[in-house]
Amino acid sequence: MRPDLNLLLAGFGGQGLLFGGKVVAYCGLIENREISWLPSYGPEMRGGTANCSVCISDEPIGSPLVLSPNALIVMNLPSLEKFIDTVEAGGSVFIDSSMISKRVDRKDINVFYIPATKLAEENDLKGLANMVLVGKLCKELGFCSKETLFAAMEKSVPPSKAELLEKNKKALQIGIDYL
Amino acid sequence: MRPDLNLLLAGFGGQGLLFGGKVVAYCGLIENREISWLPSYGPEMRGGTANCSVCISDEPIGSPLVLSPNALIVMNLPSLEKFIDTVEAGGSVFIDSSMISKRVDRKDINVFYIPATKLAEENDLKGLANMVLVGKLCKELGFCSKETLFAAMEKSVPPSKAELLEKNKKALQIGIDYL
Amino acid sequence: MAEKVLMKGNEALAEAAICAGCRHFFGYPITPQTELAAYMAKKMPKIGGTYLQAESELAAINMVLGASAAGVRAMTSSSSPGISLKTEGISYLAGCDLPALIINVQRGGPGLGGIQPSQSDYWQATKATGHGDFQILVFAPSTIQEMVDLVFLAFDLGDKYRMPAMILLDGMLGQMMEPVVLPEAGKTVVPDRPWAADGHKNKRPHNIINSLYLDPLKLEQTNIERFKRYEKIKGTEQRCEELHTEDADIIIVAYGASSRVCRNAVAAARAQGIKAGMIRPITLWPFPVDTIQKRLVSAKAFLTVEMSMGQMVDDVRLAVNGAKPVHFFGRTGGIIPSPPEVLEQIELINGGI
Amino acid sequence: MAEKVLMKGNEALAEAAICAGCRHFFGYPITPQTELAAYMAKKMPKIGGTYLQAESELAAINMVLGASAAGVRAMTSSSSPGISLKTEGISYLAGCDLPALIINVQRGGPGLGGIQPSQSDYWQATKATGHGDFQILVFAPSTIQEMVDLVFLAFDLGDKYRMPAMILLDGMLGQMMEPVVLPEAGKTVVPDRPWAADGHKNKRPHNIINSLYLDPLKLEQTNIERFKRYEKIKGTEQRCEELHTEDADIIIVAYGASSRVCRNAVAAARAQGIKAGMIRPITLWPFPVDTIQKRLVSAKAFLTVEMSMGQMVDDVRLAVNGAKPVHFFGRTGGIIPSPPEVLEQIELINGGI
Amino acid sequence: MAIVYKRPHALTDEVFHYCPGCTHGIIHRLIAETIDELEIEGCTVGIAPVGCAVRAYDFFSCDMVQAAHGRAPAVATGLKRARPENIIFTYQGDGDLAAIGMAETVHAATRGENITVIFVNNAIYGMTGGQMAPTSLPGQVTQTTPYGRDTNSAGYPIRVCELLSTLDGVALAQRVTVDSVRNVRIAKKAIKKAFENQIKGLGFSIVEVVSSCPTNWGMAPNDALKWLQDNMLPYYPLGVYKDISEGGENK
Amino acid sequence: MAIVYKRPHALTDEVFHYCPGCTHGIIHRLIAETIDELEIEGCTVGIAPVGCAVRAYDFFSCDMVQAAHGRAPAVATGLKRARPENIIFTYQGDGDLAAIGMAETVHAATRGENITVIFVNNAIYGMTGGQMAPTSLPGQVTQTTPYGRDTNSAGYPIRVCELLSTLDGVALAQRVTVDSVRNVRIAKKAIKKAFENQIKGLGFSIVEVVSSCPTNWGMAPNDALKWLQDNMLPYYPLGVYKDISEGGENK
Amino acid sequence: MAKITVDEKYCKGCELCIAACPKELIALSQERITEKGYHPAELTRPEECTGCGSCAVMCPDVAITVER
Amino acid sequence: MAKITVDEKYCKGCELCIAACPKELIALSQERITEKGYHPAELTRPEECTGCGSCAVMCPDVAITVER
Ligand SMILES: Cc1ncc(C[n+]2csc(CCOP(=O)(O)OP(=O)(O)O)c2C)c(N)n1
Ligand SMILES: Cc1ncc(C[n+]2csc(CCOP(=O)(O)OP(=O)(O)O)c2C)c(N)n1
Ligand code: SF4
Ligand code: SF4
Ligand code: SF4
Ligand code: SF4
Ligand code: SF4
Ligand code: SF4
Ligand SMILES: [Mg+2]
Ligand SMILES: [Mg+2]
Repeated sequence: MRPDLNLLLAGFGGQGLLFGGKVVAYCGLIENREISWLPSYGPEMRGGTANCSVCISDEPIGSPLVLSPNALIVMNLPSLEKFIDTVEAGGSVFIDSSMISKRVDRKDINVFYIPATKLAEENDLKGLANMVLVGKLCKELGFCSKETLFAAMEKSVPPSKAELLEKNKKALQIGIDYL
Repeated sequence: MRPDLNLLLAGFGGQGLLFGGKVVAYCGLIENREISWLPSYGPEMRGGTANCSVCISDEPIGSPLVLSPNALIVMNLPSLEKFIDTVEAGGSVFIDSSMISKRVDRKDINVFYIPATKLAEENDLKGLANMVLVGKLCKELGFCSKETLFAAMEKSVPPSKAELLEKNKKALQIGIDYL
Repeated sequence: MAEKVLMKGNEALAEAAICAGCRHFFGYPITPQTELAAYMAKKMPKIGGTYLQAESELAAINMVLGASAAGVRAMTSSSSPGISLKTEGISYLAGCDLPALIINVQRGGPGLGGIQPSQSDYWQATKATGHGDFQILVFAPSTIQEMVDLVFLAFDLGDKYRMPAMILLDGMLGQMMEPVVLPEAGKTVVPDRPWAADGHKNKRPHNIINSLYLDPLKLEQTNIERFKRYEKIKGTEQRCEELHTEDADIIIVAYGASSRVCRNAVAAARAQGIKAGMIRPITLWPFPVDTIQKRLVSAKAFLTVEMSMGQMVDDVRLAVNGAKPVHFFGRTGGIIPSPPEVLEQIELINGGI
Repeated sequence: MAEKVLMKGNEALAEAAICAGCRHFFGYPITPQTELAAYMAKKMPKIGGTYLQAESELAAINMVLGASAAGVRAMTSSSSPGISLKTEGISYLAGCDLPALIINVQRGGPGLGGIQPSQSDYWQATKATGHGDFQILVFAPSTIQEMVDLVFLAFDLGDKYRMPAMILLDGMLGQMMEPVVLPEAGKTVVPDRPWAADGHKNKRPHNIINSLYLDPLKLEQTNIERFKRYEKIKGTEQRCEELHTEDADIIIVAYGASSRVCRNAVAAARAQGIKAGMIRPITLWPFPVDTIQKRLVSAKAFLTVEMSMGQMVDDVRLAVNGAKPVHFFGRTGGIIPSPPEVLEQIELINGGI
Repeated sequence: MAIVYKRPHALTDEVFHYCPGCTHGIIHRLIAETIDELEIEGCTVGIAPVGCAVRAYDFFSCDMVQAAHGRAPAVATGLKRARPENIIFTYQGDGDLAAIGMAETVHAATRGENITVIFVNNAIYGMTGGQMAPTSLPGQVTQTTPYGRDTNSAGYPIRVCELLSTLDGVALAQRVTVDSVRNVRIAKKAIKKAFENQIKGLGFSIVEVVSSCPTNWGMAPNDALKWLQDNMLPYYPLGVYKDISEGGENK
Repeated sequence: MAIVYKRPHALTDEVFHYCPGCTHGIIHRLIAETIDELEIEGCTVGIAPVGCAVRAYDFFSCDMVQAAHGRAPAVATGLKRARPENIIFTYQGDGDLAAIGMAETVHAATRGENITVIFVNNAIYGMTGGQMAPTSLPGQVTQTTPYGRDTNSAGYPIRVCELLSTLDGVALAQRVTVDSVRNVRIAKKAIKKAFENQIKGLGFSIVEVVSSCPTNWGMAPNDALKWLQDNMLPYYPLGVYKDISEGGENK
Repeated sequence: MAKITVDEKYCKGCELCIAACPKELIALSQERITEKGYHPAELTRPEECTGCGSCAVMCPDVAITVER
Repeated sequence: MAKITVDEKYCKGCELCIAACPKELIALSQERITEKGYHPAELTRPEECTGCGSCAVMCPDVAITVER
C-alpha cells in the first residue's frame, strides 16, 4: 500500500491554492487512488485567507478535512503560523520564501524554502508560484510520477486555454528543478 | 344539579342561528353555569349551511361540538334531514314550519312546529324567526327564567342598537307565547 | 373579581395581548384567525397602538422582528400555510434572541388543505419552525380562559428568555365562545430591554441585533449558550394538567381541542369502571416529560390522541422510552374526533392490558 | 465503464440531474450551493433546457410546482434559510401529490447564521418541511458518487410515489471534489404522467392539480391514502450502509459529512481494540429503523454524531425505544467534528459499558 | 330561432360557488368564451388563485392548477417553461396579485413571461370575509379598516396597470370593468387580446378587471355596480396602459 | 490648517470588508456624513441587508439591525411603527430590494412608510459571487448568465425609481451615482434629502445609487466606474423621478 | 322573434339581468324558488324580447340562453 | 497650504483617489505594503495639493484626511 497524502495548501485568496490542490488531486485520480479535495474560505469578502485540503489514499477517504497534514504548502505568514504546529511529525512543509521570511523551528519535520513567487516572476509566470510549489512537492514526496503530474495538469486546464497550460507546466518544471 | 343543555341550531347562513346560539349561551353565563358556543360553516362561499353548537352544564365542558343534541332548532330541510337522527331520545326539536313542511316520524322525541318565519314577518320582525324559536325553546325546556333570557338578549345586542333590542325581545316573546 | 364575558377564542387572544401591554400587531388575513386581526384593527387605533395589515406573512413576521428589535412587545397571528411562510423570520427571531408572540390557529393541511380545525403543525411548532438549531416556546391552551392566561405567560417568558413564543391552537378553539375573566391591566410589566435597537442617544455603544456569525466557532458558541437556556427552561417551565392520573391504568396524552374531547371520553370510561386518566400538555415545548415519566410506574399504557396523523405521539414515546406501550388515535384534515371514538380506543387498550 | 472525473459535489448534483432527464431548474442564489445553479446556467441553454433564476426561493419552488404539474422532471436547490422560504410550496407539492427534487446544501443557523457546513435542518427535512401532515423522501449522500446515484433514485422514487424528494447535504459535501462516474443517459426513464395538467387535447376530462378539500372528510381521506403510501415506503425504501456492525459493541449513527468523520473514528477505535461500528442512514426519511432494530441485540450502546445540537438522535432513540443507551455528540454552527473528538466519545462510552 | 348566447364549452356544468351577483362569474364567462372562440381549450391550462376564485379549477373545462396564495405567476412560469406550446392563464384577486404576490407579479411581468393574467380588482379580500386589499380605496370601510382606510397608517391603494406598464416585459396592460353591457364587451375584447398575445408570443399580458363584491361591500348586486362606477372608476381609470401589439396604443 | 475631510463619527473604526475600490464604501460614508450633519446618530437605527453590505452593522455607529434577505423594508416598518421618533434607514442591494424583496419594497413605498431607503444598484449579486441581478443589463455576463443576459429567457432589468414613482406613498425617488466627484456630491445631497424628508414626516424616500462591483464585473476599480458610465447610466438615467418636498421637481 | 331561457339550476336571483334589459322585460319570479332557495329571473313579456343578449352578457352565473 | 493623510489601516490601494485628483498628485507607494497586503496611496508632490478634497470624496475606504 502506498502512503497516504494529507496535503494542506494555505495562503491568501487569489494565490491559486485551490487550483494547485486540484492538480494534486488529479494526480491521485490518474493513479487510480481514492482522493478528495476540499476548499475553505475565511469570512472576508475578498483577499482573505483561503486554504484547501487534498487527500490521496488507497482506502476510502473519511473526513476530507485535513487537520493534521503530512504535507503543507504555505504562501503567507498568517497561514504558516496557523498551521505549522498541526503538521504530523515526519511531514513536509513547502514555504514560499518570497512571501514569508520567517524560518520554522520544528526539527521533526522537513521544511523546504522555495522563493516561488520570485522564481515565477523571473520566468514571466506571474501568479504561478502555486505551481512551482506543487512541482517541488511532487518531486520531494514522489507521490506520483512526473508524467502523472503533467497529465494531471492537462486534465485541470480546459483545452481552450492551451497557452495557460504551457505556462503552468513550465512552473511545475521550475519547482521540480529547484534544489 | 341542573340538567345539561346540548343545543344544536341548524339552517342556512344568514338566518341568525349563530346569534340565536349566543343568546342561549348568555343565559347559561348569567346563571353562572359552564357554557360553550361553537359555530360551523359549510364549504360554500355564501348561503350555504351554517350551524351552531351550544352547551350549558354545571360541569366543565369537554367537547363543545354537539354531536347528539338534546335540543335542536332547525330552520331548513337539509339540516332537518341531516340532524334529526342525532337527537338524543327524550330530546326536543324546534322546527320552523314556515320553512319546512315535512313532519318528523320519530316518536321518542318532542317535536314542536313553529311557523317562526311567518310569525316574525307578520309582526314586522323580518329576519327574527331565530328569536321566535329561541323563545319557544326557553319556554318549553325551562333551562332558564324569562328574566335571564331577556337579560341575555341585552348582553348580546350592543347598546348602540336599542331598537334592534326591542325587536329581538318582541320576537322572543312571540316564541314564548306561541302555543 | 372581574366580570365574566363571553368571547370568541380569537378575540380573547387579541384582548389578552392588549391587556399584556402589546401595542404592535402585524398580520395578514387568513381563516380561521380573522377575528383576531379584526379585533386588533378595531381596538388598536383607539389606544394608540399599531394594527398593520402587512402585504404578506413574510412581511408581517419581519415587521414583528423590527418592532421587537426596537424593544416593544409585538405579535402576529396566522394559520398553517401562513406559518410556513413565517419560518424564515421565526428562525431569524430566534437567532437574534428576540421575543415575539406568534399565534397559529391551525387548519388542515398539507398545502391549501382546508379551513377546519387541525393539530397537524405540531412538529413544525416544536421541532422546526425554521432552519437551524433552535426552539421556541409553544403553548397549547384548551379553554378560552387559558388562552388569555397563556398570552400573558407567553409574553412574560418570551421576555425572560429572549425567545419567540407560539400559542398553538386550532380553528375550533379560535372560533368558539366561552366565558372568560380578563385580567386587570398591570398584571404584567414589560421589562426593560437594554439590548434594543432604539437609538443609543449618545449614551451607550451601538446595539446590534443580528444573527450572522461568519466565524463558525462564534456561531457554535451562540448556539450552545442558547441551548443552555433551553435546558434551564426544560427544567422549570414544563406545564401540564393531570386528570385522574394517580390511579390511571390508561393515560391519555392530548392537548388543545382534542384534550376536550378526551375529557369526555375519560369521564365515560371512568363511568364504566375503566381507570382512565389524562395528561394534558400545556407547554408543548418544553414538553412535560417529567410528568409523563412520573406516571410511568403506575400507568399500564398511554394513548395519544391528536387531530393529526400522529406527531406529538413521538414526544410521548421519547418520554416513555419503551417503558410502557404507547398507542395513537388521530383524526385529521379538519375532523374533530368524537368522545365515543376515543372511548372505543380506551376500551380496546383496556381489553389488552 | 465510463471515465472517472473529478467534480465538485454541487456540480455533480447538477450533472446527475441532467443525466436523469431533468430539464427544468428553478433557483435563487445562495451560498453554499451557488456552483449548482452556475452549472445549470451553463448547461441548460445548450441542451434546450430551462435554467431560470427566480426572483426568490418562494417563486422558485412554485415554478417547480408549475413545471411538475405540467408533467416534467423539475428541481430546485437552496440552502437553509432558502429552504424555510420554500416550506409553504413544499407542503403544496406534497398536498398536490407532485414529484419534485429539492436540494438543501445546509449551512449553520438559525437566522442568517453562517455559510459553513451544518446538519441542523434534519428535523425540518424529516418532520416539517411545511405545515400539515406529510412527508417527503429525504436522501443523505456521503460521497460525491453517492450524490449522483441518489439524484437518480430521488427522481425515480419521487415519480413512483408522486411525492417531493430532498437531497440533504451540507456545504462540505457541496464544495468538495471527488472522482465520480456519471451514469449513461437512459439509465432512468421519465414515466408517463397521465395526471399532469398539460392540456387535455380534447381527449380526456380536465386534469386538476389541487390541494384544497373544503370537505374535511375528503381531506382526511387524501391524507390517509397518502399515509398508506408512506407506510409502503417505510417497508421498502429504507436504505443505509453498515460498517463493522456485526460484532460492534458501540454503534455510531451518522449521515453525510459527519459520517465521513466517524468512518475515521471507527477505524481508529478498531485500531485500539474497541469494537466500534457505524450505521449510516442513506435515507433519512424513511429512517432505517429496521437496521437499527436488527442491531439492538448485539450492540451495547449507540452514539449519534451530528453537525447539530442533536436532532436525528431522536429518531435513533425512537428506533432503539429504550432497549440500549443512546448517546449524542454534536458540533454545530458550521464546525465539522474531528475524528479524534469522535474517538474520544467512543472511548468514553466504551469505558462505561 | 338560433341560439345566440349560451354557456360556453370551456365552462363545466358546475354552479359557481360565488355569491349572487358577484362579477367573478361574468369574468369567468368571458375567459371561457375566449377559449371557445380561439379553440384552445385542449392546450390551455388555467391557474386558480387563493381567493374567492379558488375553486375556478372546478369551473373551467381546461386543465387547471391551484396555486398557493400570490404564487400563480410563478406557477404559470413553471407550466409555460415546461410546455411552451400550451396557453397558460392565471386568474387572481387583488390580495393575491397585488399584496402577497407582488414580487411574483412584477417579476413575471419584467421577464416578459409569455402568459395571460386576469386580475380581478374588487378592492377587498373577498374570501376571508372582507379585509382591506391593497386596492381598497382611501376611506373604504373593511373588516380591518373599520374606521375607513386611513392612508396615514394603511397606505395608499396600488394602481397595478400603471405600476406594471413601467416594465419592459409587458405586452399588454389594460384596465376594464364589467359594470355594464358595453364595458363587458370591452372587457371581453381585452381578455381575448391578452390570450392572442400569448399565442403570438408577445409576452406578459395583464387585464385588470374592476369588479364588485356585493357581499363584503354589503350591497345588493346592482348597487355594488353603482358604487363601483362612482368610487372605483375615478380612482382606477379604465383604459390601455401599455400595448405593444400591432395597432396597440398606450396611455 | 484645519481638517476639512475626515472619517465621520457615524462610522466605527472598523475597516470595511468590501473589496478594494468597491463603491459600497463611498455610499456608507455619505450616509454617515448625513447622520453627522443632521446630528441624528443617537436616534437613528440602520438596517443591514443580506448582500455584501450585510456587515454594515459593524460599520455604522448608530444602532443597527440585520434583516433577512429582502425584508429590510418590513423590518424598518416594524422599527418605525414601534418608535416613530427614531430615524430609520435601510441599506439594500439590487438583489435584496428588487428581487426577493420586491413586494416589501413596493408595499413600504405605497404605504408611504416614513423611512429612508438607500438602494445600491450594482447590477449583480455581489456577495454570492456574481449572479444575475434584476438590474443586470441585457447581454451582461454573470455567473448565471454565462452567455450574457438573454432577455428572452431571463427577462428585462427593472428600473426601480421609475416603478416606484407610480405609487402615491413615495415622497422622493431619485437615482444618483458615485462615479465621479461631482456625482458623489449630488448623491450626498439626495441622501441628505431622503433623511430630511423622514424628519419632516413626508413618507417613503428612496435614493438609488448606481454602483460598481469591480470584483464580480472582473475589472479594476477605475475601469468599473468607466463601465458604469458607459453601460449602466444609459439604461438607468440619473435624476429625480418623484419629489413631493418643497421645491421638488419630478421627471 | 326571440326569447331567453333562464336555467334555474344556475340562477341566483341577483337581478343583474333585470337592470341590463333595455326593455325591462325581466323580473324575479315571486312564486318560484330554486333548489338553492333563490327566486329566479323570468321573462315577463316574452313577445317584446329582441334577443339583444344584454341580459346574458351581464348574468354572472351564466344562467341565460338567448335565442333569436 | 494643504495636505492629505492616508491612513494605511484603511487604504486598499484601489486607485480611485488617484483618478480623482485633478492635479494627479497621488500614486500607490511602490515600497510600502499594508498589513492586509496592499500598496497604499500616497501624495507625491505635497506642495501642490490644494486641499480640494476630491480624493477624499472618492475614497471608498474613508482612508483620507484632508487638511487645508
Ligand atoms: C399564505 C396564505 N395567506 C393567506 C391566506 C388566506 N386567504 C385566502 S383568500 C385571501 C385573500 C383573497 O383576496 P383576493 O385575492 O382579493 O381575492 P377575492 O377573494 O377578493 O376574489 C387570503 C388572504 C391563504 N390561504 N394563504
Ligand atoms: C433567503 C436568502 N436567499 C438567498 C440568500 C443568499 N444571498 C446572500 S446575498 C445575496 C444577493 C446579494 O445581492 P445584492 O442584494 O445585489 O447585494 P450586493 O451583494 O450586490 O451588494 C443572496 C442571494 C440568503 N442569504 N438568504
Ligand atoms: S365574497 Fe365577494 S368576491 Fe367573493 S364570491 Fe362573494 S361577492 Fe364575490
Ligand atoms: S463583491 Fe462587488 S459589491 Fe461586493 S464588496 Fe466586492 S466589489 Fe463590492
Ligand atoms: S343575472 Fe343571471 S343569476 Fe342573476 S337573476 Fe338574472 S338570470 Fe339569475
Ligand atoms: S335578450 Fe335583450 S330584450 Fe330579451 S330579455 Fe334579454 S336583455 Fe331583454
Ligand atoms: S481611494 Fe482610498 S483606499 Fe483607494 S487607494 Fe486611495 S486612499 Fe487607498
Ligand atoms: S485634496 Fe485635492 S489636490 Fe490634494 S491630493 Fe486630494 S484631490 Fe489631489
Ligand atoms: Mg379581492
Ligand atoms: Mg447587487
